[in-house]
Amino acid sequence: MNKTSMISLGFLVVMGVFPFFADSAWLAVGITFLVFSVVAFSQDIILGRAGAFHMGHAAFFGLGAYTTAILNTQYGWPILATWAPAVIIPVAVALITTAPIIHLRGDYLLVTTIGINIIFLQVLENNLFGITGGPNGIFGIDVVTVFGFELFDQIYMYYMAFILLGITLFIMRTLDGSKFGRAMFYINKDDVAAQSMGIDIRYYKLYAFAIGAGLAGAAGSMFVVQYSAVSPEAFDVMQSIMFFTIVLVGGSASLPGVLLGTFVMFVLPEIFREFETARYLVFGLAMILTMILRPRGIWPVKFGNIPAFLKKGKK
Amino acid sequence: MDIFLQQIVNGLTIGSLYALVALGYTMVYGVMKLINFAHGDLVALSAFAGLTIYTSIFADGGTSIVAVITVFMFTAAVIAVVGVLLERLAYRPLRTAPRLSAVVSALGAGLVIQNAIMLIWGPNMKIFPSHLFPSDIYHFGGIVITFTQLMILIFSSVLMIALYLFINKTKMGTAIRAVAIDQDAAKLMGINVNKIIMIIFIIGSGLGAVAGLFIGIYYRGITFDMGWMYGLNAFVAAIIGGIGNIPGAMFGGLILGLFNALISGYISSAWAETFTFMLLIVVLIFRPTGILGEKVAEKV
Amino acid sequence: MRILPRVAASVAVCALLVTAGSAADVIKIGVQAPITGKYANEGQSIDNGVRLVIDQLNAKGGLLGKQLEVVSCDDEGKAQKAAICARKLVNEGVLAVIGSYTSGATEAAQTTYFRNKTLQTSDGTSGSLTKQKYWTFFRNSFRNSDQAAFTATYLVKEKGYKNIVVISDYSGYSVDLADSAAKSIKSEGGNVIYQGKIKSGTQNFTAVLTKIKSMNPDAIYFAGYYTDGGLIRAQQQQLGIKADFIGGDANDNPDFVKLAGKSAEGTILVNFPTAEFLPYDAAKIFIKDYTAKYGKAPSSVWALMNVDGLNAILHAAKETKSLDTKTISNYLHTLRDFPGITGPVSFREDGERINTKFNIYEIQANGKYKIINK
Amino acid sequence: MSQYLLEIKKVSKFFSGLTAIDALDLKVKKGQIYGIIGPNGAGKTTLFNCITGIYTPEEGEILWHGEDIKGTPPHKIAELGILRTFQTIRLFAEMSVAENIMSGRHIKSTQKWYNGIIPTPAYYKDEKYNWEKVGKYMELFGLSEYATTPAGDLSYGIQRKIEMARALAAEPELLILDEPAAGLNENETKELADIIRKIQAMGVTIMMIEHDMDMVMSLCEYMTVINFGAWICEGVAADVQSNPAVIEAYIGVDDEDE
Repeated sequence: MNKTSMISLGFLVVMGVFPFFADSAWLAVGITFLVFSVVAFSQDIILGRAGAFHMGHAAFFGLGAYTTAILNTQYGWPILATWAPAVIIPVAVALITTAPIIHLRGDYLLVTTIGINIIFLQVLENNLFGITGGPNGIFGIDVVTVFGFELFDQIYMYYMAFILLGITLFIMRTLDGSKFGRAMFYINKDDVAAQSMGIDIRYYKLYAFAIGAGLAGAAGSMFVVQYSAVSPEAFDVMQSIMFFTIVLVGGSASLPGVLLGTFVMFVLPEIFREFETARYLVFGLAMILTMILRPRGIWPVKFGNIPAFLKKGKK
Repeated sequence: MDIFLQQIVNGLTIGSLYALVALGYTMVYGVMKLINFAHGDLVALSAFAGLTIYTSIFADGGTSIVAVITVFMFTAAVIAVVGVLLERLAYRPLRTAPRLSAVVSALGAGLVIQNAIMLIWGPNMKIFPSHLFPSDIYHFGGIVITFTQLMILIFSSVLMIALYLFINKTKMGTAIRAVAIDQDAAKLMGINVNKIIMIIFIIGSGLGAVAGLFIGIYYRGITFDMGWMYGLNAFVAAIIGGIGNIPGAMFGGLILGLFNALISGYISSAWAETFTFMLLIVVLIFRPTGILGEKVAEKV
Repeated sequence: MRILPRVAASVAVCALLVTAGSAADVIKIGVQAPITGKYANEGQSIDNGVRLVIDQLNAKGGLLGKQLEVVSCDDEGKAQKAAICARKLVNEGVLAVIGSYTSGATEAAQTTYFRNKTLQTSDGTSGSLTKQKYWTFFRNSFRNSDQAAFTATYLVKEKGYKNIVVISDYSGYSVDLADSAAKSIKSEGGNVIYQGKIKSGTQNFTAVLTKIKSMNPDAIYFAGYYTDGGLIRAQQQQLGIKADFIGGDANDNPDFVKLAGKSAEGTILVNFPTAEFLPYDAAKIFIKDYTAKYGKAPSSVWALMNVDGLNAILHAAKETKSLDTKTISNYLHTLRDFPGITGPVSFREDGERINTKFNIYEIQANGKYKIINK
Repeated sequence: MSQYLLEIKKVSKFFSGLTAIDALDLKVKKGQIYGIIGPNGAGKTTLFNCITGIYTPEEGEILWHGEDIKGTPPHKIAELGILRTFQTIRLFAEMSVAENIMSGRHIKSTQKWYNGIIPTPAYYKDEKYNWEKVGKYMELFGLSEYATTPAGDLSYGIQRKIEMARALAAEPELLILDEPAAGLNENETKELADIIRKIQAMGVTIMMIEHDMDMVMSLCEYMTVINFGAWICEGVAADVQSNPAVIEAYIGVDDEDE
């Protein structure tokens, strides 16, 4: 059992028993935390692992949300049936939209991914094909129904989000222990060396975008059921910036770091509601300070994720 | 035809504002390779600060050339100081850190400025007095141009030409260009890099302040979060022109302003941003470093 | 791994503290309003208004022997934030929610309130708000279609405009009002030569206005909010477009005049009677108390509408001696001519307020309104 | 089928008007240690970059087993069996030594596209097999004790070894070394020469750029001298050393330098 699995397991245990101690308000905070952790991890695959400066992640998150919302309200699909398309469509869109720009370096990629996000928003606001509900979004989304039984209570929502996080952590673990995850790191650390070792940069960056978009889409689908409503501004660039920041403040590619980042950015504000107005001011200051004091994030990643039989000699 | 020319005038006006803001981005990027995400918010701050300076100095609501010049000078000075502080506190400690750390710090600084504006001036829209500039309107054939528009066009052209001359014809300008090309080498040649970066921030913030005031005077309604929109457009303009390149930023700003006006006028204003980013992507596919940007080969 | 038990323990303690804190015996009233953001003016007025009413009621001994508490949630006028607010307020266990200001934010929250049997009253004017016929929802203002019909009659019959341009932004309210207006204008025999949308907050509307200039319209009807309306009016004048400017109800805000500057003169606004024109005693007293407490008058009539909605709900609870939302709702559906600040309050079976009147104002050179309807 | 492993035919590469490589010819036989020498700026590294696909030459052919590979992207070149090291060491500095060497196993891994998400028995087997290979290469280069150490924390000499181990882990047919002895002390250089011979003994063909003439002359069986991107002469060590053109090329440059 490696460190990633250990931290994930510990975290899953804590989150698994959380509902037994929480009232409905705290349960809602818990759901938010679970859903946004999944999005943060998916952003981390692209930004923290593959090293692609991606600042448009809210688009993929929103695409999943809207897929579920549209299929449910316009075409009468049950929520469960929308889960597969809510993953597949963001993956497809991510591949199509990033393929022409994936070769762009650093800041150029960053700006064009902001562009993807903004174009997505305009599509929603302009009600393209008349199915997105324009700026108001879509209301009255069903709850999940299993065998005719409506899972309306929040506790079901919580455990569905919990299972999604479990799946996400499992995927991250698999990825970290595969040539795919390693290839992303190699590209991130030195792309010239990586390609000289036979790594197809384009393929693995797109691979990262595909997994990231798929997971974000799944989280979006959860998000929309939780609030039974969805509208464009939940997926604006500010949201993408938040996801981007979570990863870097917490620590790129660091599991506990990303969880910590999510907690600081999404859960603390829920708890300290009195600071509502000054909240972003405090955030901004915290972002600057964190970067100055810990440029690699609060809990930076430690490499050396190798099988035990290779570890010998000094540290 | 008149309608087309009118759209060109509209586009050039907003384009010059973009260009002024874009210069701030491009100068900082050229020297520090950092997207100064807080720059747009500085522009917003300047509009608010300018309004407060105006109302506190000229409480009677009178207007004169003296009043306008005073407001511009004062505001530009204040914003330049804020810009320098920004660099000192949020960017300088990160000059050797990973690049993304500085990006996050810049995003954080933007949030701080934006929300400081909200806390100081409140979340509601603030409104510039309408009499700051004369409300004269000039007719050229079928084209209409207001005094404010004319001032924006003239003033920003003068500033841009002055900046161009400063960068290319003075010793200080040469030093700036040297630092942009190679900081270490410039240091070895005895150039004080910190001082150059400070000057960059003074000029960039000052130009942003002028743009912010013009936005306030021209559109009158200012909101604490408006900086983001101008910032993003200006930044895209800088990239289209070739980031790090001063004529590129001017050119990019004007191109983007015109492009926006024509798209809004002839296709749909609802899709303006979509077209903006499509333009950006197309430019980057064919010219990966922007229209006037130089090709950079990486040493392997 | 040693930190885990500690984390679990602290989570548990936090949870217990929170549960303990929320058990007190008070009636909670929710406010869902844009307290920050573009419509902060209006949102704060609604929040202030509700708090004033509740404070006054608490001073008189509360409702059914219990004290009341106001829980506010800022939806920033955004639908998604509204949905989150709805969840929060429901979790707080509120009896009723006042708000929100915009139709979009109201509609986004509606379903959640309905599913959780929480009453809601809003000044939103979109037709779609009462389409679902949720028994929990009460509109305290009027429908867009009513205003649109009134406006169309004025434009076509009274002023005799031939060619009319209709502009809206992308919000639900605005699109609904613009569509209704265009329909009514056509049915009155008028001619809508162009119906366009602007992006709210863009500031620069010259592109679309230049396009309109080439069409030579008699009148421009703007169905959006004052923050854009004032600028459109100003830029229309700058471009030398001669047409008259008629603004829908959401343009009725003091900032409209400030934004438009000198161009404001001659602008025509259609709205429900604004606060200072309300002839009722209840209105005068309320505005006096409000001004005394907050140092300024409510920013518009919308806050007053919402206060009327709140008062109707409180009245119903008192009359029925019940805190059961279904009972209160049944009572409200048959409520007739409850004396409100904005006039008599009566609700239809679908939660629609009935019998509202409109005024037409022309803005004078000094920025003051002049009623010009008959 | 060509009798040569790698053939460079009339290859030219220009950078905005400047000629970096000028109609260069050279032929590498299987099993050789082949040296490329020439003064600084002669275009040696550019040649390597052309072979490994980082640059595409404007003219000429690069034949690998008789087939033109000009314009093939770098990662495909690696798959063909041509691996390289860099003049300025390019390791994944923050990652452990073992992970660095594992990157060499990338092209040998048999994992399917879905194995990044879903583990299968074949995936676990493949992982285990490749890590064991990494273990072997670490042993071969005496790096086992640094398995978990970040590569960037180690000394220059060790980093050179890691870079070679990484390239060798990909089981190349042709190993291209760009100044492998640069920055090494005398002992380390000697050790390096031994390693290179060991690699040759494993059946790997080697091409190297090197300024350490003793090392080149003792190791390389055949060599080509280039200057200003153009062919000067070629042959075995003794021939090259006595060639007047070579001496002139080096002395000419010395003048400019000093």
